[in-house]
Amino acid sequence: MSENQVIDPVAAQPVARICGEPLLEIPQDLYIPPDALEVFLDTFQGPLDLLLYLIRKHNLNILDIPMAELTQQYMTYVEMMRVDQLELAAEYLLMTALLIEIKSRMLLPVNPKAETEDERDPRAELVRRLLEYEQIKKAAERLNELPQAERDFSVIQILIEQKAAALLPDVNPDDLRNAWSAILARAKANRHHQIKREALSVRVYMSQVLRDLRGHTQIEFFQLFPASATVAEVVVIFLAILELAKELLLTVSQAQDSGVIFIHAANASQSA
Amino acid sequence: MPVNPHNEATALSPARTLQVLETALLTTQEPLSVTELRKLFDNALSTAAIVKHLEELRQKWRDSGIELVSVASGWRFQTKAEMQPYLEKLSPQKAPRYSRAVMETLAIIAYHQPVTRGDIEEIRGVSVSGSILKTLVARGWIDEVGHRNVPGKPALFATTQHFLDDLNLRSLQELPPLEEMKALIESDNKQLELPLSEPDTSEPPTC
Amino acid sequence: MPVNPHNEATALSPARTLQVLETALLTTQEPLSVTELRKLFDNALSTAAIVKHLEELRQKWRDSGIELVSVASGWRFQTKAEMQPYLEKLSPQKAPRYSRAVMETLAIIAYHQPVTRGDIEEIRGVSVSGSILKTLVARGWIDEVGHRNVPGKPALFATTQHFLDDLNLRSLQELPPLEEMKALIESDNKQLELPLSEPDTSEPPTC
Repeated sequence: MSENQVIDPVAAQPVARICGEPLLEIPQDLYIPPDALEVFLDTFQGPLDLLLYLIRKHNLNILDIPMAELTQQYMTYVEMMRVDQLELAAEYLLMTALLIEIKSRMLLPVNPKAETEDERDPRAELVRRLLEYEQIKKAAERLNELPQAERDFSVIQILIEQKAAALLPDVNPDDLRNAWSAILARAKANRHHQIKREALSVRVYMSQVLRDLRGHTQIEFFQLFPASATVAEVVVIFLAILELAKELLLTVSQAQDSGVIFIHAANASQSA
Repeated sequence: MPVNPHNEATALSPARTLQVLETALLTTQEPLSVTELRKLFDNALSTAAIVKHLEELRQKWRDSGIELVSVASGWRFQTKAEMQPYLEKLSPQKAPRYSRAVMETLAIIAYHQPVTRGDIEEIRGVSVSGSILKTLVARGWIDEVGHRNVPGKPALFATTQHFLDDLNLRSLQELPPLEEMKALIESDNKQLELPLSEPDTSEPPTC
Repeated sequence: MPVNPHNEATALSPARTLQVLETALLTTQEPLSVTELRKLFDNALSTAAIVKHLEELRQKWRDSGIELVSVASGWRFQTKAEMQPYLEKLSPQKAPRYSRAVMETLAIIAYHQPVTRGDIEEIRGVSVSGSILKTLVARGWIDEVGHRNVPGKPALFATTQHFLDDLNLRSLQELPPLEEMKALIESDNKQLELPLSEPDTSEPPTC
């Protein structure tokens, strides 16, 4: 059996699931076939994760890895990764180097004067790191299973009447009236200030009509009148349309007598 | 008859329905419209049924410090005013206040919309800094509703639904009447005008 | 017995006390500590009395869609997990689900804090992108608590109180304990004998 066969993803049964992701092939060694590279990079967090997977799932003996061949293969895809995953490529490369170093040191007789564990068995440090990583990986999974605000539950926060959330300034309708009165008082004291004489209701509906028009180049005249509108409202909406037309904020058109009347946003075509 | 598995929501007991509605309303500060609330049950409940449940909820909460109210864009829970003295003990710092410039700008937009920045400047008699409008836009109280078709195509500003919600108003008609304004819709008043005259009622204008 | 006029709060009926507590807890997003809750009553109620009332409140809400819980920074109301499917119908945007990279980084910070970015990279065996840390800082789950006194003075990261709150934990001690891992190599070397025993044996493995 070829070591680096690429199994057809459609026909293949996943051999394992990693974080729910099906893994379609068993890597016999650390070589990752080019086609599967992206899947691999997504599936594994890095060389430690991959190595851990190989050891745990396939009882791979880190000492049995054919180092020379592996290095050759690694170099091939490191070349490919270099374009946008240079850092990650470097980390896999580093891992390869480390494995080679371990292997070469294992071949040497143990130094009887070695004092630290690391000197006696070059695998010790790598094993320590793998276990530490595995422990964190498990912890991360369990952490992710804890109920999480927003994802699994929501915090209750209802509105405090009279006080805007997050200490935003508070305004009540009377403040508005006072502000308006202040403007008027000042305008009167200063000079004959030009203040347009408009009925509020017409102004209100002018905004409403503009909002209705927003996003449309044109709208049918009757659509501007809600079915629930009272007679007075209909009159005011009509006045609002006339006023908007006068201010050139919209245009009114009718293709034929008694035909459909269209209202066009005046600036629909030019405005950004 | 088998229950349609895709319409499981119809199988909810009234108690469970109430529970879901209550929870949804307690988690959102923004008011929820009946249309939105219907989504909770995959639209399996009619508008009338939702409203009936909302009334029931309102009753349920009547004797608490919280009330269910209906505002312009829907329903929401809020604290009763009588709770305010207690709640203020929790956060002693007072909410900041908007500057007079911001308040006047807001008043002009509210009562005179839609207006351009030029209009506001004309009325206030001073220039309006961009930050004032930004403050109000950021608060979600005003937005651009179009552009006036004059050279420069200045943006037209109007108040939003959110503004009404925050001020607990159902519509702009509920703004404090500038005296005669009140008569606008229901009366056959002739050409109405904004109170250019000083409010001739009791209170003097405050500055 | 005369009521102390300066301690008006003591005159509150138990029902009213409960009402005030409930309102305060429903209105604040941040959990409220018992110390803060006592302020509602001008400290006229003892810690024990507040806790007793909180238990009563918890009971009151037991059968609803929300629950009163005690987390790191105090007490708060939150929705029960069973309500989540309904609530998700209202807001189509899903809550963030974090990648393995983010969760592993978080786990390292949670279990080994305070740690530098270098420490995290050492354990994960890959470089940690700035965006991962930014994601966690933005969520308010981690923050910088200082700098290690080595060249470059790298920032030290730790988890926040908010992290515990968001995970419904009262303290870091409530985090799931770190597990011991099975040995990685069939050792012919005594020193390397990491726990080779199967996890189902009664003896706890030691390192």
